[in-house]
Amino acid sequence: MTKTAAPPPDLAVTIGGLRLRNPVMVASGTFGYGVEYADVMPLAELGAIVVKGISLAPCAGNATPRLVEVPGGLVNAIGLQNPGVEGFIAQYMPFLRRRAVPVVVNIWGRRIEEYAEVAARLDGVPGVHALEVNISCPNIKDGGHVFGTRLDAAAAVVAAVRANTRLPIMPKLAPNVSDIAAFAQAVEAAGADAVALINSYPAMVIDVETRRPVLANVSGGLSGPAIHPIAVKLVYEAARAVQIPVIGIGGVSGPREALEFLIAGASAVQIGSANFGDPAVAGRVIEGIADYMRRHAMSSMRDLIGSLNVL
Amino acid sequence: MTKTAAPPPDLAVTIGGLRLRNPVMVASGTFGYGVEYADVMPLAELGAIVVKGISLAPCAGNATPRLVEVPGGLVNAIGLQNPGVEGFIAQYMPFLRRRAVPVVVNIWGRRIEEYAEVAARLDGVPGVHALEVNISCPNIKDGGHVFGTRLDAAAAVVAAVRANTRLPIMPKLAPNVSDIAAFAQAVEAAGADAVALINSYPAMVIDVETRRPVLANVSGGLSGPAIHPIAVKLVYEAARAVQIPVIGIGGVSGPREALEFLIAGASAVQIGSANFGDPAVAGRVIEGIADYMRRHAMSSMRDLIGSLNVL
Amino acid sequence: MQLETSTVMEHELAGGDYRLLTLASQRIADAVLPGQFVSLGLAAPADAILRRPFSVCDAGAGRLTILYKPVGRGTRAMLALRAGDSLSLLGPLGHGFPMPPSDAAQPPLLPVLVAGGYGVAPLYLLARRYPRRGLLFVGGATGRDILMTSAFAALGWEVHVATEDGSLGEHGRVTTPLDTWLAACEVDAKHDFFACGPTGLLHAVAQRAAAGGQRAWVSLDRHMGCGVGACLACVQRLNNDGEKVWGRVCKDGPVFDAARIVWE
Amino acid sequence: MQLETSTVMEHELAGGDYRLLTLASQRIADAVLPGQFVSLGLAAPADAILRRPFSVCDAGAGRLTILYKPVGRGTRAMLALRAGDSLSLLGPLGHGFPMPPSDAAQPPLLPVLVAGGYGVAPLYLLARRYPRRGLLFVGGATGRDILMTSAFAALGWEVHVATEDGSLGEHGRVTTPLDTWLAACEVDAKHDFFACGPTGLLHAVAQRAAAGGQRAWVSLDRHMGCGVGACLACVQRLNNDGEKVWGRVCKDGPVFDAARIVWE
Ligand SMILES: Cc1cc2nc3c(=O)[nH]c(=O)nc-3n(C[C@H](O)[C@H](O)[C@H](O)COP(=O)(O)OP(=O)(O)OC[C@H]3O[C@@H](n4cnc5c(N)ncnc54)[C@H](O)[C@@H]3O)c2cc1C
Ligand SMILES: Cc1cc2nc3c(=O)[nH]c(=O)nc-3n(C[C@H](O)[C@H](O)[C@H](O)COP(=O)(O)OP(=O)(O)OC[C@H]3O[C@@H](n4cnc5c(N)ncnc54)[C@H](O)[C@@H]3O)c2cc1C
Ligand SMILES: Cc1cc2nc3c(=O)[nH]c(=O)nc-3n(C[C@H](O)[C@H](O)[C@H](O)COP(=O)(O)O)c2cc1C
Ligand SMILES: Cc1cc2nc3c(=O)[nH]c(=O)nc-3n(C[C@H](O)[C@H](O)[C@H](O)COP(=O)(O)O)c2cc1C
Ligand code: FES
Ligand code: FES
Repeated sequence: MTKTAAPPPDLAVTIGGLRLRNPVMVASGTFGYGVEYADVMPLAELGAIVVKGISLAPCAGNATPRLVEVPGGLVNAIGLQNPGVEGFIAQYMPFLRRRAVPVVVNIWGRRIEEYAEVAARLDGVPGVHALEVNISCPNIKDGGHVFGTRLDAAAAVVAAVRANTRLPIMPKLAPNVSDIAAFAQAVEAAGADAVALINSYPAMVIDVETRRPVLANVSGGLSGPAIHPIAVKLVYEAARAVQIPVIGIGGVSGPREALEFLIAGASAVQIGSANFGDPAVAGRVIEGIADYMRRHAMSSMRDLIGSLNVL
Repeated sequence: MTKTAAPPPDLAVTIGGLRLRNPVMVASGTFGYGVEYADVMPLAELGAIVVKGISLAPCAGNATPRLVEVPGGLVNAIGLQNPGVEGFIAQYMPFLRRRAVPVVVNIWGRRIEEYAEVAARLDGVPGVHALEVNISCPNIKDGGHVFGTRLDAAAAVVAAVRANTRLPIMPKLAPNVSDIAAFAQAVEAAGADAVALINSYPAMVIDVETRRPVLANVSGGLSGPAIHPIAVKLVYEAARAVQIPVIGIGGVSGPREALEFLIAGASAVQIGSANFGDPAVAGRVIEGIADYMRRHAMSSMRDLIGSLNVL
Repeated sequence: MQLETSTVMEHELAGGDYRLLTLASQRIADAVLPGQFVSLGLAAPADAILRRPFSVCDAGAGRLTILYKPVGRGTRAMLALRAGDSLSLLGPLGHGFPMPPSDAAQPPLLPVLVAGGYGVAPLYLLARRYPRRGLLFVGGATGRDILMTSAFAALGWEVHVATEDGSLGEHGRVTTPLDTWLAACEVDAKHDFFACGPTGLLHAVAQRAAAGGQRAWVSLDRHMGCGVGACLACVQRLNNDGEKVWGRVCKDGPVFDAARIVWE
Repeated sequence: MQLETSTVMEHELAGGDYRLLTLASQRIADAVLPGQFVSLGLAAPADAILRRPFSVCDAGAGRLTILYKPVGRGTRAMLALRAGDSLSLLGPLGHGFPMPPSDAAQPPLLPVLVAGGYGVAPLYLLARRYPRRGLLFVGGATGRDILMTSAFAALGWEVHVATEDGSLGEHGRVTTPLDTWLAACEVDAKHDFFACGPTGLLHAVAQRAAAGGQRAWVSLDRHMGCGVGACLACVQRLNNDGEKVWGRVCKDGPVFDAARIVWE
């Protein structure tokens, strides 16, 4: 099927001024800090790596159990365990800087000032290429998620981060809202360079024999193939509502789901839970997108992004 | 495991004054008008049947394709095709009246007055036991869904229906809201006798080869096991927020998922998509709940409903 | 309509990629009529929600056979079925081909069957039960898509084959030998068409029937949800005395009078 | 850590419900150390997201064996694996038991292994490679849960069995024969404990080690997400010089110095 004569398709995309060699990133919380999977998924092949959510102070996260498998997905309540921004820079940036991979740092806070401060500390740190602003974690009691479900709060967090960094910033939106377009527009207006969606979906699993929640945190976030058709709809709506690039997340486990996001209007995608099942999935997705472009005689991502034909 | 000496558990529940022999209903749109499945799932064994959504005038529904299977679920955009309230009464009520099964009529409209008028026409129709008020269908362009994602509109629909019927009414809530408790409380205050949730979740599937939406309606609603952990969380939150009974819907495909809803606080459950895979699933679920109650020495549904132990 | 737990009795290659799957059935096998279908509840893949519909190709004496082609997740998973495996069987479903009463005063018209690919499946049961022998026109992309022709011949039916690549029978679509035969028919010859296959084939048969003033019965293939008329996923536009209405392919069909179908 | 596509070589009953699954492995089999584990990527069930972790029971010469018990969806689906089937293998994962250098001046202390159920798996690889023979105490609910004892005996290890129903060996928990043996030891006898099994067993070994001033290495079993240290699902509270910290069972373990574990 491959037209051998045609030049190889160019998979590069630019997100908020940051050039990625391809549109496939690994999602926050599912790929650690890169070092954990580097043996089997060469980091330099990734579009970017988004590291686990970082807060100002170290955070111990939730009690265990923290993760449970459900049909077609996972429900997790890790609780954003992390070594804090200084710990992160000291422990992981030396390794990441030596890899030819753009590093996107996912940041979160319990108060707006915390987001602002984490952003400030990361600004100018060599090797940090962009900030993903997590306003949508379903697993911390205070803060986090509430920012993602209130328009004013979402905009305020983004504005505060914007004021404290020159790095490209991409807020990560909560899926459990009625009007995703409004949230995408609000963060665009507040200075976001791109918008990423979706985070895992608030969910709960009960052990019927013990009549207790399976997760120590009672509820958690659903991720994986189960949420993919929901994410496609939200990405489609967000992409129509804003000018800035949209990053599609949710249930990508092969080239097909990534292509759905791109065709729906995403400029890039992230792979989360699927890394656990196949640590080399990102490579497969990148290769699959290239194959698809060759088969469909597409030379650049412009031919693919937003190419949905409605009618 | 069964304690043979103990009397059989009593599965009866009362929903808004309506006594059901067990808490297992079949969900609107997935069991037709009962006649289609009656050969293989004796209607008299069901807690209740909820018929396909009925509007004032006949409705042709959407173009095809209307349904697509995704991993762990279905995305449908039937578009509420139905023969209208008078057609329904004439064509299907004679059959249903002869069956010893409570009939819940799912109603919808494009304007509040339509809901009110359908409710009025059904009030007093022999054999109609309750109305489920669909304010959450993701598949009609105007009306429907918007009522389910705006607090004031949701309350207004319920109040209008309340004013036009003596039947128990149960609004069916949309899942894609940030604060389900507020919606449950709003419809309770507006006169609802119970609250049912969730409807299918707005979703989209793209055929990457043609770069077209698979469904003629572009988007549809995701149902099935994929949405179950989301539904459990929402049911848990709604049940804590209101005094009226809650009916849990979403991804029930066996006794375990039904038990999760009941333990989370639902007084009854509905089975939707799973009927397609196993037309006798409702019988299996009823039997499974009874078995569970025997194993756990529970004599009535009071022992089970809301029995979640959150430390 | 019955729901049975059924056991695989035989599973064999039928030519090309197609397989013949024979199931033990206590009641459905005896009840099924030509053109009706069954739906299989498969255990794998675990994340499949829907049953899969298949025309009944042969049935009787507690056995029921389907002819299938592996095309997707469900049918590919079926390849692993072995004798003794059990699966859930729902049927008979839908309305099949109209069968003339065998004791009618008038002999039935000459039956002309037109099939593409696995479209031979329901037509084989029809041929087995039809009170009069007739002709089968069968087409496919290649010779690998031409199935069961010797079984029809063994019943005494006249078989005409066409393939698009010319690897078997006439070169071309099934309409090539059909049109040749129609041209040779007497002008006022009466016959009944029965067709099953891709929409293009059904439409072509409907056009020829309409042109010749004959009746044609076509079996539609639509993606289904419930298979029993409950979900309204499988609908097809029909003419109802001038008015356009939806017909449920699973319940009101899958066989329809071709004259009623709104071809789009 | 490597990711391989591996082929099933043998799959056999190991006693009780347990199975021994031997896989062809180009690189992981040669790299794995006692107490490390691998994770299997299974094709079925189709809706399973996670890989499944298993201790390596034996390894070498391009072959790697795991001992498993079918307990849930994944392990039950594994029962269908046949020689020639392929699956994805990730490993070696985690940190195993500390092994004394075979050329050390000092001979290692007497190794005392304590196992429950499939806990014998990593201990067998340890026994095969340990520079000194020792004892195995193995317990289970019934005789059906006592596995591989003759394999340990064949290596020259002394095996003590206990079952809770008394159907094999001593009646009681594995601590019954262990305590008898400990009581008979000289007061200042030194040995090293290596344990794998249910948490209660590990805790009991840890208590005895602490009481006797011995070291104990225990292998924890936690539900895992990634298995490589990336997701933080599998964490265990550890003492870190008085401070409590999380250890990742998959990456920092699964084998830990028992003295570091915060038993809850
Ligand atoms: C009445 C009837 C009789 C039939 N008889 C036979 C028979 O005798 N023999 C036989 O081999 N087959 C028969 N079929 C077809 C058979 O049911 C399908 O081939 C089978 O269901 C495919 O299942 P799958 O899981 O293998 O494919 P799937 O993976 O489900 O799908 C196969 C293809 O269809 C597409 N698809 C799936 N759902 C939709 C949708 N809603 N809209 C559009 N495209 C969709 C997929 O993208 C894919 O390309 C019959 C169908 C009907 C309705
Ligand atoms: C390091 C390590 C080594 C192991 N070595 C072996 C070995 O050598 N042999 C062996 O047989 N097994 C071993 N196991 C255990 C093995 O991994 C499990 O038995 C297997 O993963 C079960 O998979 P399943 O799909 O069959 O069960 P599942 O269906 O996934 O689950 C089995 C049971 O665990 C429960 N469960 C699932 N997820 C969670 C969760 N997050 N929290 C709480 N409960 C949960 C389920 O409800 C169910 O009761 C090891 C585990 C680890 C971590
Ligand atoms: C175990 C786990 C941990 C996660 N941690 C974070 C996190 O720290 N910050 C964040 O923004 N998202 C986090 N996520 C969400 C993912 O980045 C992603 O948005 C979500 O899993 C949906 O993608 P998927 O379906 O591909 O997994 C986490 C997800 C999982 C499964
Ligand atoms: C094909 C189909 C048609 C449906 N039609 C209706 C409807 O007419 N009215 C309604 O309120 N819900 C309708 N629903 C939603 C279901 O009643 C139910 O809320 C949803 O499917 C979630 O339950 P499930 O996961 O068990 O399927 C429909 C669902 C499906 C799959
Ligand atoms: S498939 Fe459900 S009505 Fe035809
Ligand atoms: S399982 Fe992911 S960190 Fe251990």
